[in-house]
Amino acid sequence: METPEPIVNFHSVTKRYGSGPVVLDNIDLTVCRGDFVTFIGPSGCGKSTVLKLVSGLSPWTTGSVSVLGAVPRAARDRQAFIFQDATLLPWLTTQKNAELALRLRRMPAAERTAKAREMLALVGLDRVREYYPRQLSGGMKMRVSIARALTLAPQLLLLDEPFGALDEMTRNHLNEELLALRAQSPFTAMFVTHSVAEAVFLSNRIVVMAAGPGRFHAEVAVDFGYPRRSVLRERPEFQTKVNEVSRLLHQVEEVPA
Amino acid sequence: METPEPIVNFHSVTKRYGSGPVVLDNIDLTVCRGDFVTFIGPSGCGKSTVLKLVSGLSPWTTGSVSVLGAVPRAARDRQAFIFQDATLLPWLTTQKNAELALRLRRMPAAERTAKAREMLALVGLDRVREYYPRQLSGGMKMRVSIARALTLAPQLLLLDEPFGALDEMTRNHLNEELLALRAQSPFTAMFVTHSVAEAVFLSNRIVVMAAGPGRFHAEVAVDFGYPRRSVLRERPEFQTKVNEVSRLLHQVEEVPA
Amino acid sequence: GRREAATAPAPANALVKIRFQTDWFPQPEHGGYYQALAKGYYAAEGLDVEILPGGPNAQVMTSVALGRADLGMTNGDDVIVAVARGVPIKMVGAEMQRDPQGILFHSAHPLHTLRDLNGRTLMAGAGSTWLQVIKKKQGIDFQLMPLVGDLARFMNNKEFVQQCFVTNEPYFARQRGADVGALLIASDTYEPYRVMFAGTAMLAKNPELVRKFVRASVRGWVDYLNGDPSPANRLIAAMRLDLPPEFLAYSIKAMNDYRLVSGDPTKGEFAGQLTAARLRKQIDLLQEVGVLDRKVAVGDVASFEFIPKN
Amino acid sequence: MRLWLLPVASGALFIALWYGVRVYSGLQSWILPTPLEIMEAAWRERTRLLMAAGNTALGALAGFLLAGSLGFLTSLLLGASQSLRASLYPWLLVLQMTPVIVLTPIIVLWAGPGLPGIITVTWLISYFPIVANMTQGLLSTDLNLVALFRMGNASRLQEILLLRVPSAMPYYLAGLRIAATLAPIGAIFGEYMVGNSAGGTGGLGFLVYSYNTQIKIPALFATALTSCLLGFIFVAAVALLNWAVLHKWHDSFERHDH
Amino acid sequence: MRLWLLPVASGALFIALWYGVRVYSGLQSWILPTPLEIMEAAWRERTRLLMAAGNTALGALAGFLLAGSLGFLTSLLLGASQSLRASLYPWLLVLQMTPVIVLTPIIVLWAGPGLPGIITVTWLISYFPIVANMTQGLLSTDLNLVALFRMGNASRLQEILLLRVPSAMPYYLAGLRIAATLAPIGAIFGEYMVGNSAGGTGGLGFLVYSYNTQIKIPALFATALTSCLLGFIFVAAVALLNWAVLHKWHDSFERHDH
Ligand SMILES: Nc1ncnc2c1ncn2[C@@H]1O[C@H](COP(=O)(O)OP(=O)(O)OP(=O)(O)O)[C@@H](O)[C@H]1O
Ligand SMILES: Nc1ncnc2c1ncn2[C@@H]1O[C@H](COP(=O)(O)OP(=O)(O)OP(=O)(O)O)[C@@H](O)[C@H]1O
Ligand SMILES: [Mg+2]
Ligand SMILES: [Mg+2]
Repeated sequence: METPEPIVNFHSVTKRYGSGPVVLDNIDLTVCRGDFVTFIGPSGCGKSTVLKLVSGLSPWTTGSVSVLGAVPRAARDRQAFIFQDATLLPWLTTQKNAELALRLRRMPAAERTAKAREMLALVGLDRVREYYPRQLSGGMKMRVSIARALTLAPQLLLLDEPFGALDEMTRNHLNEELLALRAQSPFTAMFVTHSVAEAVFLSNRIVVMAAGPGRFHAEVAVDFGYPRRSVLRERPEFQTKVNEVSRLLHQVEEVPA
Repeated sequence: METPEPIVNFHSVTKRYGSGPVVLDNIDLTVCRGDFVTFIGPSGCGKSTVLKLVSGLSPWTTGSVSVLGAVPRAARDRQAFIFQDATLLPWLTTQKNAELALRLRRMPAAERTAKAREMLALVGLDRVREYYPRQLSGGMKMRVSIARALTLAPQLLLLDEPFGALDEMTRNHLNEELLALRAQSPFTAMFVTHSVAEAVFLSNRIVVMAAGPGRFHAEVAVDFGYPRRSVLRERPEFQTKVNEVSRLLHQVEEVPA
Repeated sequence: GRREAATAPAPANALVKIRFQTDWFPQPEHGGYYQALAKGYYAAEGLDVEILPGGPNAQVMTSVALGRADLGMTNGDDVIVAVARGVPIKMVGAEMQRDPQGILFHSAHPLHTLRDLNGRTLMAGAGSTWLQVIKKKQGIDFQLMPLVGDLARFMNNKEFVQQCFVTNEPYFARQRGADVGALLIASDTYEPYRVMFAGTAMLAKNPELVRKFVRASVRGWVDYLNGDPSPANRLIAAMRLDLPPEFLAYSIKAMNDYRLVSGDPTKGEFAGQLTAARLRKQIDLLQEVGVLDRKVAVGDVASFEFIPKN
Repeated sequence: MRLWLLPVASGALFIALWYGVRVYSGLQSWILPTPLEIMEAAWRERTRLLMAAGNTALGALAGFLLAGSLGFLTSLLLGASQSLRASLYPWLLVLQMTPVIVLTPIIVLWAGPGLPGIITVTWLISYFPIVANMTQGLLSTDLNLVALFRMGNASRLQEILLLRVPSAMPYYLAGLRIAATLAPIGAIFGEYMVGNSAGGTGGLGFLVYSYNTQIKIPALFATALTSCLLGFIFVAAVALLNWAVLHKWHDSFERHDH
Repeated sequence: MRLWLLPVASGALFIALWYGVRVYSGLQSWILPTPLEIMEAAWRERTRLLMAAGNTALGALAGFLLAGSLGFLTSLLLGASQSLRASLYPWLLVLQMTPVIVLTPIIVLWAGPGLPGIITVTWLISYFPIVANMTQGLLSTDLNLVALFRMGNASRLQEILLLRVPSAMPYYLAGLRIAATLAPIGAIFGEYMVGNSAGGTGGLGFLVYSYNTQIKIPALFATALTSCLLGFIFVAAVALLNWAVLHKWHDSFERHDH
């Protein structure tokens, strides 16, 4: 086994938006190739902000961030980002929306149509390819967004609560598909979710974050090894891990009011 | 105990959007005063549509719908709707957004300010009252939307995945707060969620829906009685109920692809 | 409102208010009226005259017809056309025996008669009566460009010809070093007056005031052109900071040279005169080229009783 | 159905009001002709009006298309970069705010009198509303979608063509709608300023000039009416375009059902 | 910082081009004066230009405010109901598309010549872009937010004032920006059409006449320059308003950081 190659590095990073309060406080993080790192923590603790720093969509305030050996922006061609909102173009159909990322990469039309169809089928949207976003349900919109990102086969995939609007079955199914895709064409993932079970099922590392200001509270290694099948969820060591992460979460979360 | 008063009635309701396919097929439903009915089912099966019919935001195609003894629109003054999206006005601060529903009801400024503050505190947003929506995280936006609806103290509350974007702790906390509010000033609730545990914890009735076309697959009564405390979640009969609903869900969900 | 000012019986010694509407910003071509005002000729007739300066779209005839002004001045043709359209006004005296409209040309490409317009491009007011007359009556053919008010294109192009006031534009063109001439449009076949006119209501109710006004105005004109024009020029200059004194002098000289106000004494013309014969001829001509809606009699367009005797 | 009746009804009201004003205020036909008088004049002068309308339509259409396309392209430049915006916008404003009368000699000299000059004036008049609107539209793009494009490593051109342009369409179309009303009056104004004609045939601008001088007021109003009808054709064309571009996805086309 | 230099740099380029055209094309100062000649003329005529600019500013400001406020109110009516829109919009278009020259006699008659007439003309010219834009804005409101208001049992008035008006602000402000450039030239045009010189001094429109007949072309361009400067004040005021209204929440104010 090779030594893992670090592809995302945060060194003493702090972040504030404009002149607002500190949102991320003194963060250190190394994500290695092949990692599936999940960030979990209370609403507003800065999970989306971490992903925005990695993607270069938002600048950090102090410290340093490097991604795939470069400044974050320079690594975008090897990244894909599933945003917390679906961010579909309202004037494009489902099919065209799913093709968008490939279109931006100038893939020939026929090829990208096929690729987008494939991913739309994966997320179960083959029947609404000609619908406009305003004709889709909330979960369907989110699935279009997921399909769009998956067409890219990126080296680094950023996922911000991609499955939050989906029912458990679809969610589990997509979890498994995601891991299957990763086995086919390996990518590194930085993942945000509120579901501890999902985090445990998908990741090899879970970062539990605390709020006010946002910081890393603890990291949990999940060493079940890939590939993982749905039966894993039934196994007692899975539940043990879930409990461990939940306990950590309870430590950081002060219930409001 | 009085005979329960029916306040929402669907009789053989079908729904299609424009000339599209059938989205809800032959639905019959009676919701009685004090019910907490949860709709659960695969993404795109028509849960949001059911709530839209009750609120009168969308017309049904055949059959009949009556709400609080009237056509749906006429009952809006006694309803509140938490949409699947936060739908905040981008030009208003958190505080002003939370006040909006009361402002539409022409409540005097001082009173509504106090009420909105109270609800913002409940959802843990007291520190961002002066933020604009674009400065909030996804979960924070959703919580503003929840606070806004709760200021109204409605007779009938429609909730479309209100807690989907929240972490488990906040979610559980808000679940309990919701029940507490309901104990104070009783309301009937129609609730959509993808979390079976949440459904079981909150509801006295759970409707499991199937897709293609959307229809009611089964109904489960949850007779734990209110008030319910968080310890309920630890009890074995809770888990039994969760398992029962999950099993029903597995029946209806055909995994895509 | 405003109408009563002219019709109310004047108390003894009090001056009767008269509003007089001109067709343009104050300029030497209005000099006679300002002279009459400055030298007290109106006051001497018992009139308190207010000269309402015009401007673009001054709507002189409309103003008078609606009683917003008591009298006004404009081109004689226009009054005839307006009367034929039913506008209730009448000429009451001539301001100028000939309208000062002319055509400005570069001496390098001169116009000796209107016939020389054949085949050239003329910038002029589209729809002007005189255009119809020379086109239809004299068979002259030319390209027409609407008159906007700029002389830049004229200055830039030696073949350009442009409608002007002979009393006005030539001065400025020469000032800028151009060698130009101006051909008066009025000729034997077509001789429009420049006239004073009043509303028919005013004529019916208060002919005496009209008589006094015309008399004093003609007196003012004669004095302006033959005597010392400075009283009027001072009034004009106060409202027209842009006009140099030399221009005022030029304009007065041009009015004298072309005998616009006094007319040709050998033909029996004099300041203020309107003759039925010339108006008849004018009406016939307009009728012939088709700009009149209906037949009008000389008596419909003018009243000769106010013209001061020479 | 009923919606078609409303303008007719309000039109009837408007005409009644018109007659009322005429009668009550004692105005006469040389100030405010009645609709009937205008229709009579329109009928009398129909051949001249039609010919003139044809001429004007040509200038208006060419000027409008020029404004629509150049306005679009200019906005792309302005929307593309803040530097270009800072460099060009002030000079566009200068162009827009310089009274046409001052430019008339230059226009005639460079574009030529007659149709080319008329087209230039029409363009000058209807160009800026398009630029102002489209530029605002390009800048108003949803920043979440911009972030999506940034993440997709979209080129500046892709961001503009695939994202900003479609999302600016409602603004562009509102600008086109303004331009559609300005084009015919712009052409008339252009004829007024830089038109020429062999001996008196020209567009509606010529007729306006000559009817005005000749105090043919009903005919003047008939000319105005013709210009309005011409304008309606332009506006209708833009409305159709608006529908075609937006109805499938934009919120200004309210779904009956959502 | 650098952003302020750009228009200056492009201005220098523009002026160089201008000189180039003058020299290369052999034009003379009565067609295209050089910037220097214009500045000289502006300095020479400074008192008159200033006084005239003052007069014009008055007409322009009054007309602009009238257009801004009436345009706002009209759009509320049009945005409020489809029936009102169907009834009124066609007649607004007629008003907009009737050449001002045709209305001039009526304007002079009803509003009076001089300032009132000038204000009316300015209003007529700058009114419609505001109405067209604001109406489009009112109709473009996010339908999800409309649903929120429907659920809140909002009255029609609340829906308009609390929802549609704020969300139409970017459109309204784009309309105001267009109107801001139109107001000064509208006032000049108004002076040109219905001005008089009561009181002895006129506005810039009067100077245009005067300089034109007197062939003072550099002074004419200096007048145009003055009109542009006046226009810039209007545009700057609107830009300020735009900033004040939108910067906190609207996506056209790009956050450096999101
Ligand atoms: N405005 C619309 N026009 C046309 N079709 C629509 C519209 N809204 C929803 N639909 C269709 O109706 C079906 C049900 O949508 P609905 O939003 O009710 O689903 P849902 O159960 O709420 O799903 P989710 O869990 O993803 O929110 C979907 O197939 C969707 O495509
Ligand atoms: N554009 C912005 N301007 C100012 N503050 C912001 C901005 N975006 C986020 N914040 C603040 O930063 C903090 C973290 O936000 P972030 O979106 O990273 O939270 P999160 O962990 O993703 O929460 P959630 O689970 O609710 O999505 C919040 O307090 C939020 O108010
Ligand atoms: Mg987030
Ligand atoms: Mg839904």
